[in-house]
Amino acid sequence: MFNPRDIIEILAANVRQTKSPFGIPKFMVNTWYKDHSLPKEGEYLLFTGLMYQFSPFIETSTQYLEKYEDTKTADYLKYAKWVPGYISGMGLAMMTKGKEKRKAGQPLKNIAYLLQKSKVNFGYRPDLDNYSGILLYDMGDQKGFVAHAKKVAQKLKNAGIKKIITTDPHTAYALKELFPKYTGISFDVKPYFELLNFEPKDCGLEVTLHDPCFFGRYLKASDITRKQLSNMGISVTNIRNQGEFTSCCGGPAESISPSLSNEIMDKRATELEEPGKPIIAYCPICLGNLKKSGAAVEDLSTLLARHA
Amino acid sequence: MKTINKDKEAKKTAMKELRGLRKNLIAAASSTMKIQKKDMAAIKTFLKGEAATIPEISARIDMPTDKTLWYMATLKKYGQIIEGEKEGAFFKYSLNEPEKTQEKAEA
Amino acid sequence: MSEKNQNVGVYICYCGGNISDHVDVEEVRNRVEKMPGVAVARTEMFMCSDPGQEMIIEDLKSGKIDRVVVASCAPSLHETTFRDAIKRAGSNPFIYEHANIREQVSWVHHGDTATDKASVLIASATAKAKLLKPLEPIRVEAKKHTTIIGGGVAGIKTALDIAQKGIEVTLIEKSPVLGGQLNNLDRLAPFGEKASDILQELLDQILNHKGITIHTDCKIEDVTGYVGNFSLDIVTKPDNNNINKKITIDTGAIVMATGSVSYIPFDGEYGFGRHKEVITLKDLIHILKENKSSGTALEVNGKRIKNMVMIHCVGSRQIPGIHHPKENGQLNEYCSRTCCAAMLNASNQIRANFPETGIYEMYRDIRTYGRGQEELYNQASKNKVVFMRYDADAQPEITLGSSSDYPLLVKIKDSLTFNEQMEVPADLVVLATGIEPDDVSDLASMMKLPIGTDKFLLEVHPKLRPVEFPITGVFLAGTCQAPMDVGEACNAAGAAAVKASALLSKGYIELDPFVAQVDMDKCQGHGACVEACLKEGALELTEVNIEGKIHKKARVTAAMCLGCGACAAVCPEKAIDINGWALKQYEDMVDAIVSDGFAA
Amino acid sequence: MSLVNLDFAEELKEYSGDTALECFNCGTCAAICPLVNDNFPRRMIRYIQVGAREKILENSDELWRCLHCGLCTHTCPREADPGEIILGLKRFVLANWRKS
Amino acid sequence: MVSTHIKNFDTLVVGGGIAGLQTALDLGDQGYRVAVVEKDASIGGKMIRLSKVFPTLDCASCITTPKMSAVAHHENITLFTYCELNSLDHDGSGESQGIKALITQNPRYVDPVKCIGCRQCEYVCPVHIPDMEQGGLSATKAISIPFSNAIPQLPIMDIENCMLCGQCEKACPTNAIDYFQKPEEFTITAKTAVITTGFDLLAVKDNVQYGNGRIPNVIDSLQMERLLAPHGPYNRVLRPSDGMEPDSIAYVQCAGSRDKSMGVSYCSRVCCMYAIKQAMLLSGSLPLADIIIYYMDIRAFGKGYEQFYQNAKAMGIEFVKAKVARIDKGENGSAQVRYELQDGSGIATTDHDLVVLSMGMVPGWNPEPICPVSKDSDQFITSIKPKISPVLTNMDGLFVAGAAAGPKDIVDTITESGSAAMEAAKFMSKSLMEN
Repeated sequence: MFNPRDIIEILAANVRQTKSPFGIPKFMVNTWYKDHSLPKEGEYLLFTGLMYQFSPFIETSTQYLEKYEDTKTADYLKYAKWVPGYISGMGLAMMTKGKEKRKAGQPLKNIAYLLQKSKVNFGYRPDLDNYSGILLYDMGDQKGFVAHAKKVAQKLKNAGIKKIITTDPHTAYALKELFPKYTGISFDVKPYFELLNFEPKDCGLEVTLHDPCFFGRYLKASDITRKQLSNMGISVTNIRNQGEFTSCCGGPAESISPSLSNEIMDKRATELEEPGKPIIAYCPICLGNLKKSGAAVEDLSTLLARHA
Repeated sequence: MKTINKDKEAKKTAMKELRGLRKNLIAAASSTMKIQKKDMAAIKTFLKGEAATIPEISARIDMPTDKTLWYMATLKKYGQIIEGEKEGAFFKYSLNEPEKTQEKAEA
Repeated sequence: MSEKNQNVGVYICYCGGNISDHVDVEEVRNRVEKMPGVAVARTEMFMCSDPGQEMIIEDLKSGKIDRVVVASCAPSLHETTFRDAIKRAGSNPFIYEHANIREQVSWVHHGDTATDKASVLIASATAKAKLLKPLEPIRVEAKKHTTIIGGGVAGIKTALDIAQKGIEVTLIEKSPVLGGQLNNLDRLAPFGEKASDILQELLDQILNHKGITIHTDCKIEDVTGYVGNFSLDIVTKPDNNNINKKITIDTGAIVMATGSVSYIPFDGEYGFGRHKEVITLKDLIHILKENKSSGTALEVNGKRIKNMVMIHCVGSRQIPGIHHPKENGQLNEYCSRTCCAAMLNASNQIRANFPETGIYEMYRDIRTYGRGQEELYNQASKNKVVFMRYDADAQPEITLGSSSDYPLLVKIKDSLTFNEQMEVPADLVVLATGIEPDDVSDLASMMKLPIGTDKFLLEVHPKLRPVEFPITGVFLAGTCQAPMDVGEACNAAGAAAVKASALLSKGYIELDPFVAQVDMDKCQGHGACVEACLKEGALELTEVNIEGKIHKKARVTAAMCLGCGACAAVCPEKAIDINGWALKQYEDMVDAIVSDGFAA
Repeated sequence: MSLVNLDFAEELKEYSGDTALECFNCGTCAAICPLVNDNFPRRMIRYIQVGAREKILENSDELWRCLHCGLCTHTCPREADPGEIILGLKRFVLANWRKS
Repeated sequence: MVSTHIKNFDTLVVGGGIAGLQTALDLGDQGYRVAVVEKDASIGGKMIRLSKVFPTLDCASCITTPKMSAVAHHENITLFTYCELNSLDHDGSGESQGIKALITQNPRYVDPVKCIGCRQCEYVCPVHIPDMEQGGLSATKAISIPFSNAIPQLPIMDIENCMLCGQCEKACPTNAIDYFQKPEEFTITAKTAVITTGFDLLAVKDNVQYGNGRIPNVIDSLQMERLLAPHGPYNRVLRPSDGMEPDSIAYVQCAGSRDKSMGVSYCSRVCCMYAIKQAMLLSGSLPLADIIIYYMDIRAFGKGYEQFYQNAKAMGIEFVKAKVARIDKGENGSAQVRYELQDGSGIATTDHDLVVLSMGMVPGWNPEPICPVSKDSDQFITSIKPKISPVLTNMDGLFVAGAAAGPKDIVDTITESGSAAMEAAKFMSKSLMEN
């Protein structure tokens, strides 16, 4: 386990300096929309919170950290925060393969496609799409989170945004629950799958759904995904830990203790693999983490886009 | 005599009607009954040779242990099977021979 | 008594394994079948169930049998059940004999011994049954009047219930006031009603009820008589002229509602009596009731309390070897049932009104079992009461504190904090003292009422006859039986009242006819029986005019006769005998027991 | 021997919800936690209840093993919200670090 | 089908469990005419389905059957079993504020007058169905008498599972089978009514933490009562997955009680004691087995209960203070319980051959929309005077007793039933005086 104090201070410094926990400048990360012509305006604003975009970088950094966990080198981490975020982040960005980066953007492209197909009136503005700050909140850096969240929220408010579509559970939770509480600014926040609207269909498939903690438990949205899937004739296996009782994938532990994260991940992956059906996740962290375990897992948006 | 026949006829028709009404239930019950009959026969046939425990019977006739126990409890209740000695943590069961009539059942 | 062979039916119960696990019931049946006089012998899983009873009824109706022996559990449980069944068959209920092969056999013997003993007991019962004769119950007039002893909430409620059914009631209270322990309470757990309001509502009703006579400040001198016709002598306290008034109350039934007292800690128990800061829950409730505190902290004797420690289970749930018995050797092993809710209730009141007073509750188990009580516990947590848990063998210790702010320091091995030793500075310690029954041993011995090992009055059976004593016509209600809260005591009062009302509603009572009977031909008027008689007034010598000559003959007052047989034992002429328990029956029973044939 | 101290719960109010004393120490949170195979988080909650401030600071690293999966809060019989309590402790500890 | 069939009584008792039986007896003994309406095919309620009862360890049948029998034969009491209560309200017609109840007699498909209870129909019936009287652990037939000491001794035909093969009709010696029986409605009017509708257990299948009923050998406490009872499904204690005699048995207390997240926030009051009782009975029948009770607080508050608890401890039954957080499927048919070791030494997972869940108690009957009597937030019937008379409801002339007014053990239920009978009797003598 790394010293949490060191990790938090690095994250906090990164967010302060680069608005990104990993110190990676946004322009290097948020590229998925470039091949598409997405409207800028709409009833809803599509807000990714950059979570899907970050996932390959998280993976790289974790691989890096894993090597040093519980070694003497781990202690040097505390000096890392003095290295400007841009420099360390760029380094991280460069260590990450371009193919991985492109793959990470795919779910977002799918989501945009699904929303368009459902005739949802939405726009996308890369300038307004920022990291939500959720990791700072989870780590207990309340002040850092609030300072960052206020900036993000204010920018949205200034742009006249009222309704927001989110793509991942962490950003959804931040915007829906935390922003009103800590920034005083509220939006009408909906996860993308709530707005999908397709003709009923019979795909005759069965999948195992891994509900992310924040969608399954905090936001109680797991019924919505099941309804969407059942509408397409995709049945969901009944596993022990699902919905409000879903089990953590271990993902968020990566930065503090990769070994703990791996342990939890393997346990969860075994559970998910038991019914022997394709595994579907709908959170970039879960997706990345479960993939790392070697499980055959894909994103909900990918599955839906294939069959919609 | 004639009225009796007439009553019989009426009853027959009424029963036919009732069977029509409950067609689905009757079909389901019949198939359940057939499976039960077969399963219980399998248990009893196996026990003709020897007394055995639930896991032994299950393994031999390829039936889940909980289901075997359920049948065994039932057969015992209706006097067709008796419980014998314990072997390890399990009891042995054998046929109640000569199979007594069900008067004895569940005293 | 006719010696002709009767046709006895013997019915042997499996008692669902209670008997058959140890007694080979079918083997017993085989043996019984061969016994002389036995017409049929049958077995059943539960003889007391309807199919079992039907079996007996059918055999009686068909004329196969005319005497019945049931071999099952203790007769105290089901004798009446089977008598009623025989009545339903149109036969006399007293042609019935019971063999106890559960409590006296299967619960204490195993294997062949059990089977043998069961056979012998049934043989003996059969021998006795052959000599049973039809009897008629003794009918006595019953006075439509009930006397309630104890004027606490249970007594008042019983009195009201019975009186409202149109039966006259006398209520006797030893203290000058009614209300009992309710007078010592304030807000009642868990809903917060004021004890004084509850009492007032009851008093308004009872004082205005014409059918209820109340005697306070009085003592019971004597209780005589029998069901339907009891007599109580009471003496009031000396009045202004220093005269004790004596009153005799004739009554049909008696309800014991003598209540309870609060446990008083022994000197030094948790520092009680040594430190003035250690008080009991009763004291605390008194303080809350007076409510002399102003401001944001509870004040006791003018001192603001900052940290109070409340210790549960003081004088309750005591364990031999761990707790000190009282001087009389008594150890209160029972749970006092009401203290947990009462403590939490007090804590909530204090935390709500005096936020500056911190509270630590040290408990063994929190027993908020009743409706609304768990919420009380939850609320205490919301009110920031800190709970600490101790084991019975590691009780909290009260020591002197080092600061003047906190005169005491309470040490506890807290199992909620991973068994760490913790210290809580305190300026008040409250002991949750439990409930003890009020001492009514004199009354109990006067009336021959049973007392349990816990010193509470003992009912016949907690489920079959929960508000009755073995002495017909005497009932019990409220905390003289066991710890109860107000609602539970009122329920018990209702249950006792319903039994008393049912008993007295007919105006007469039927008693079992197992009483002494005199053979007038044989009686020579020796009077030995009268000398031996244990129950005053049950036997007397009277002069009888037979063909112009005056003879002395013994006469039995059936309603008073205990059926003990002391008279039968001393009569030189064998002129007196007990119905249903005649000497010849004993002889035959003994013969049956000693004859070798019936065991294997 | 540790001395209890009610003031700590007050101090914590600044950082978190005020539910620690609602916990009745059943241990469900500790046993249900998929992340930490230890008496966590009840140990921390109990330390708040008895005001063992130093013990929390001594063992503070443990707090960051919690990922806020929320299962403890979801299964808490008393609705004491252990997840939120731990988050509050993180804030408290971080503030302490930053002060030092 | 509207029926004008009206039956008149002094008191209507709704529910024929121990509370209803005691209430009926206490009223009948005072000369009141009582109707007992019971939804099940037999009276006796939960109590007749139990093994032995605490703290005296009397067998439940020994206490219940004589009361059942006494009620059945009482000259003032009439039983209506297998009946649905459709409505219960004040009788608006006329001056009196009496009680009027609309009731449906469900068809047994057996003529109650002709049937002699010989069970020939049951023996010949070829269809086996799970016997819910035995917790589903063994089978009964599609036509059967519910259990051996049922009152009345009348079989019920389960038409959902009947093949209409006609075998029962052929076997019946008295021509009592009637395939065409229809529900019959009737009305009961009375001066008073007593609600004694008892309780149900929360369903294991609704409890996610304890495996939704899908983990083998995790059973509820009423199923354990059947395993211990003389007429039990196996006539001994075996684990349901494979008939093994269990060597290690665990009790999980507060399974759905004192826990809003799992069921109900109140205490179910009887579970501590029945778990201790069952543990004692188990250690009698399986002397070598390890028996562990996982508990939060042991609530042995009644007369003789604490001593009972201490005896159990002395007998070697293990008490572990912990709330079991979850149960998982273990190896070889075992069930694995997971709990915190409260001494601070971490988390334990322990395998047991059989796990008994002391499931929470919920009301057996919901008055809505049948009867306008109020319920509390706990869903049990409101007692308007919990101190002076806990049996009073907000409906004039309507009283409540037993577990219908909150979880309650048998001792307290019997006492409360006497109290309800007293209040009903008083109510009737009061109205008698007023008229």
